[in-house]
Amino acid sequence: MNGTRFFTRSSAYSATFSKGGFVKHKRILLIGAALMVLALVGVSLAACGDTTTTTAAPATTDTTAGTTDTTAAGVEMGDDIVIGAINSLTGSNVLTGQEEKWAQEKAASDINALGGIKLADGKMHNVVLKYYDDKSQPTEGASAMEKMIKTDGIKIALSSNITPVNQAAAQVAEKYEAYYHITSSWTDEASPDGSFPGFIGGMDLKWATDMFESAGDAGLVAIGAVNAMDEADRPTKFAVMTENTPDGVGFGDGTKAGLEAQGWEVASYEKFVEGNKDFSSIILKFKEAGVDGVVTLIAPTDGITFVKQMKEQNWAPKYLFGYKGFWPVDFYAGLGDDADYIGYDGFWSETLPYPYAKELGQAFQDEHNGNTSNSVGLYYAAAQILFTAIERAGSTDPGAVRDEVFNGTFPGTTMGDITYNDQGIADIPFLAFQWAAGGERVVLYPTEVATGKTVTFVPWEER
Amino acid sequence: MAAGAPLLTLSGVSKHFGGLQVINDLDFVVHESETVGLIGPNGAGKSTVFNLITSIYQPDRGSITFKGTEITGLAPHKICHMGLSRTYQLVRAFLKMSVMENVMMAAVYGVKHHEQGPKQRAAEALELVEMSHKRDVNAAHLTLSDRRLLEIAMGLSSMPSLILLDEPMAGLTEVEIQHLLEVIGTTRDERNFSILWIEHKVDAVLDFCDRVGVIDYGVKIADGCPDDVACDAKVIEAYLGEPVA
Amino acid sequence: MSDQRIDDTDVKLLPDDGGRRRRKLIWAGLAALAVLFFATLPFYYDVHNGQFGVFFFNVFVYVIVAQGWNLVGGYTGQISLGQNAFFGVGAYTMALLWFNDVTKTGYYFDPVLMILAGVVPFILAVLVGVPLLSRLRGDYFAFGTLGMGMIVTVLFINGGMFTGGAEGRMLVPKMPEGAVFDLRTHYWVAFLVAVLATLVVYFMTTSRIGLALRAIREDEVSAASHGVNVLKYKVFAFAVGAFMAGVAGSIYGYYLLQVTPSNVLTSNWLFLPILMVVLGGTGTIMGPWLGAFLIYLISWYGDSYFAGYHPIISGVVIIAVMLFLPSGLMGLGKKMPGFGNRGRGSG
Amino acid sequence: MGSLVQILVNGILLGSMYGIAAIGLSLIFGTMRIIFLAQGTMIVFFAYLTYWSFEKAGIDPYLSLFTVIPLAFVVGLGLFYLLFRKAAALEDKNVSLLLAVGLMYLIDNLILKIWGATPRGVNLSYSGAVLVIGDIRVPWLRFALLGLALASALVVYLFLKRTRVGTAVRAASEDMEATTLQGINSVWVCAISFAIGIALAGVAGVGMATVYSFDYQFGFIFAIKALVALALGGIGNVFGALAGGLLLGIIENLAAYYIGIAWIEVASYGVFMLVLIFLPQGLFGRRGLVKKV
Repeated sequence: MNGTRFFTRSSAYSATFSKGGFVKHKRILLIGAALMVLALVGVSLAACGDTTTTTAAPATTDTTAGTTDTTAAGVEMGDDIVIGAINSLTGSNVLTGQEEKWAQEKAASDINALGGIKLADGKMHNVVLKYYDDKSQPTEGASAMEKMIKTDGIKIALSSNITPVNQAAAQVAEKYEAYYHITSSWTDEASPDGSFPGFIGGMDLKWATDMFESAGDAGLVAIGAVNAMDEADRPTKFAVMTENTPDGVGFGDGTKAGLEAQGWEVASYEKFVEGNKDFSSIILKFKEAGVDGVVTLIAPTDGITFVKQMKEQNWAPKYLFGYKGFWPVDFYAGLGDDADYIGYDGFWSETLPYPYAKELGQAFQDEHNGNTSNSVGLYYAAAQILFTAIERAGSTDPGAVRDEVFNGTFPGTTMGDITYNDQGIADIPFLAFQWAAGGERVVLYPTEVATGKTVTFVPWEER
Repeated sequence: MAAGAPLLTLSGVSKHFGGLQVINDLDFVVHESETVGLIGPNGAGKSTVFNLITSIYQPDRGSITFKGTEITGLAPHKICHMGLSRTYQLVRAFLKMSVMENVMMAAVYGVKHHEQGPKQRAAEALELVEMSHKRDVNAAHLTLSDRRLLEIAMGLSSMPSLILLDEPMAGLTEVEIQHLLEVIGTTRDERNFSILWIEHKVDAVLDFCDRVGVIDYGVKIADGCPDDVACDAKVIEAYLGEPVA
Repeated sequence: MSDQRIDDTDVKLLPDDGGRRRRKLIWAGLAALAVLFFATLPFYYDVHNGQFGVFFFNVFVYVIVAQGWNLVGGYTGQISLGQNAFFGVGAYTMALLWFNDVTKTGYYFDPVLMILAGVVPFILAVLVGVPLLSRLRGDYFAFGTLGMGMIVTVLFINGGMFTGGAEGRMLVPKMPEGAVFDLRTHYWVAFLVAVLATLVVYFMTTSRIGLALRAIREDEVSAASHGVNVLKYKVFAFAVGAFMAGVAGSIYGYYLLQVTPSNVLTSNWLFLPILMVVLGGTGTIMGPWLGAFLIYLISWYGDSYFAGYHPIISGVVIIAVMLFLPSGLMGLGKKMPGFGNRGRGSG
Repeated sequence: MGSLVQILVNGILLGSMYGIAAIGLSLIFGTMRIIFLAQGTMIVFFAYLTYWSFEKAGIDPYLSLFTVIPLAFVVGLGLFYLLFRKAAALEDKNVSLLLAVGLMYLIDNLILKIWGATPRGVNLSYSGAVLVIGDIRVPWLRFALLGLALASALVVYLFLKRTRVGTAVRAASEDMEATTLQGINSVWVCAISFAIGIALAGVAGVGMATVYSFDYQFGFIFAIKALVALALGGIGNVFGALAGGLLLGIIENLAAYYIGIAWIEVASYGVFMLVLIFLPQGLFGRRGLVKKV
């Protein structure tokens, strides 16, 4: 090897190294480093305190056990009813998990404020929610369910809000005969030819129910909102773009079929990997294919990047409608005015003519800097239904509660009147919204509850 | 001076790293039952010669034959199976394994078929280098000189016809060097293999070897019996030109 | 690094042979007791409904994957970052064969399917391992296996009708008529395979193969020059590790009864087993058991007591262990007399 | 044809992010052989700092380069001396790999606790500005990112070539053992390499904040992409790492356009594997660096 030359050269360096100049610097730098790390920790803590006072309001307490003290006058209080709640406390789905948790805790504290649930023993029982982290992953959802059933002996649970996680957890619940009250999971049944395995509806679950929409029908609200446009403004060539996840693909396939069934042309169907950073080639492809309407299922972070790059490429279709990622206020905040005229789905709106909808929306706004939510009503209603079912069953026996929900009708929830079928499925209609200029939410569809009309996505240079 | 048939032949071997010509058109032969030294100043390219022979590097040009078979570019383990083993300047015994495990490893994998079982061969090799009493010591806890002996034992256990020794005396004390020389001498007499010995320290090699080659800057500048080489003007210049560290 | 290599002042002899043998006997006795305990646990504990049943089931599955990685990463020193791919391929092999009624042999805990679930990753490992290992060493091999894992994941997600795409394959409808899910069966199968995997690793590493693997770990070049066909043994260890991961995947698939990319191809099946091996003690036979037990304990109870904060705690635990116990828990014993860490640094 | 040029431009612009990260990784990997999987997480962390200083104090992200880079450098020194100093010297590379994984978990979730799960992005007054050349559109901010990447490569290159520490780093990345034997303080060399690596994460973080939307779990995939870029370009060569990043960006964009966006991972990792197998030293790495001894 070339050892010799190397030796002579580098020994010269070693001499300069040991002369001390570097050693001195090193000590200073080291002390500096230690100080910096300390400072960083300080900064982080400060920032932490900052946000907890402003945005992280829902995470105040883990359980609502505090309300046990406030007994309703005159009625004897029984033991607390402990209900499990699988939720994404960590992982990719935290954002939605937080809203769901807020709504569930709100529902529990509301019913406790009214005295709790009356069971067959004639006593009132407070509701306590115990949370289990599914870490946004199906395997962990299964683990969480195991843990709930086995370490804590809880056999009734509120669900998480992503389909695969709930599928895995429901599978476990089935094995141990625990009742899993699911919401926010595609309800689709398996296709007759077996090509599509189905989501919750395809699993033939005996111990779980689901209140949501079928992925196949979910796309219809986007189409509904198109139909609400003026004839001349309507797009003619659609692109369906979805993330390559079970949720996304179920939605994408369904939407594509739905659009084509109604006679629209779907010029492009693309599935991208979650966390994708560059959509510019796809935008170019859409541009060249003459696409003028986009329906997508996309996470908020990816959604912001997508719209930013649309603007960079100066491409504006007539119609841009996104599921999952376009509705959070943070999406609007991340894009600013550029998010104007973007359509998005929702499960709920405080403007809906249902009992307590307005108050719930207000409560959410009060605790979230005035930001609105178009989902909490669904989660709140799911909790309401479960509480009602327990009350009707008169016990916390999972089988009895389940029997109340299958084929049950639950009037007056924040989602209106909900009826489950004999498969334990309750399909709820989705809503279509649009960000009006200035960031206000406009309900587009269904037309009977619409607060505005679908507006064409205004080209960038005309803004 | 019992030189038999050629065992290892290097002809026209060249190797460069980057812009540096490390070995230049080297011809060299080791015969059966011959002890050959290869000396040269630091960085003359001695270790590279070994790495070329054992196929750790591929030569740019030239060919290397062993027992009449071309071994240029052959996989290192196959070269070992042919009966060529080596030691390393920085000892490369397996430090986390015991002495016996080290030698066993070499005995099991070094020879394809042999009338003696690997256990027997390993034990014998350890006996030859006088290390049987340390068989269960971890190699990491051996002294440097014991590690050198261990490597030699590993080489021996594969029943080689040629052992390449890469500066076995570097870093050893006089006493240890004496012991090492004795061990090498007795084992060589016992097993009758050839030795190609790289050394930086000249005197030991001159005493011990049948024949000595000298290289400097990758070029062979002398090759002959020790006494002649020691008097060669070019050799003296090569050594004095760059002081011995 | 090199100051340990030329370390001739510090001569310490290991304890005499008798002490070693005695310790070995004690270990063997303890292991036998533990095997007896776990094997008979379902007779006096309700494994199906009790929390420890599912806990140990998961630990066993991780032990199988971890032992596989231990063989590659621990004993042979090749950091494979593709174990999740093998786990997933194993699970998918089982699921797809069952789903499409290919082997017609019964399917639910079918040994044929489980062996195939190991064989397919084994073949994949050979196919990937030969080009990668013949040209790449150490870290580059890690990159290569990482890339392979990514490609396998994407292929399964985009597999369409063949793999079921992102939705994967649901196996519940394929359950045989009248078959009841009983966790005891899963527990026993997982335990049996975990013990088998451990025995395979034990016998491989204490045999002649082990000498080659350990030699390769310490110094490939030197091993080759002592006659070891380095590529052959590296590929073999890699493939056996893949086999184990694949079988573990099939066992887990039987438990979940739903095989999707997000179930069986996630990085959990990559990093957790590595962490378990390293925490327990790399290249030790009991390390993966200790590591799997501890890591799973942290992950199982961590989020019960520190809901939402457990990843932070996991992060701190990993860092602390690597800082203060880089040779793992099994190295703790060796550390006491003062030379546990010796020799680790060089090679 | 026009679209092909646009795709290439887009690819280069995307790749410059990978490039900056890969240069950092190249230093860390080159000297210490640490597969630093937490690089992406560090980038996200500095992106959050940039975002935060913009939101709280209105500091322009490009101005905050002047605070983020030194900060990142010092954080790197701190991390090295706190965590990696011992591990870097160990032959057992699992330890440093897992240290990086632990650090990734820790920082990811600290970010989640501090800043929440909300996606963030910096909206500047000049965010939407685009350079238009014929049919080709080059957003200024992303163009600036390319500039940052080139500048980073140049600075690191000059550092390695022209300074004594840099020469030691280069020597170390060729042969740490030799470096140690020659009496160079290898710990200090490692520390400097590590700190520069993290400083480059700072640069990338600023770039990410200006161009992309990011959240706390953005890091892992990004770190893997940077590793791929590194191995594509070849270790031990600053411009190689950058070129590897650009190449990766181009491959991804070409694949997204011509094959479908679902397949970009297969395309990029496929090319990566082929390069590893047939050109183990990378496309631009020096031959012989992947030594057999």
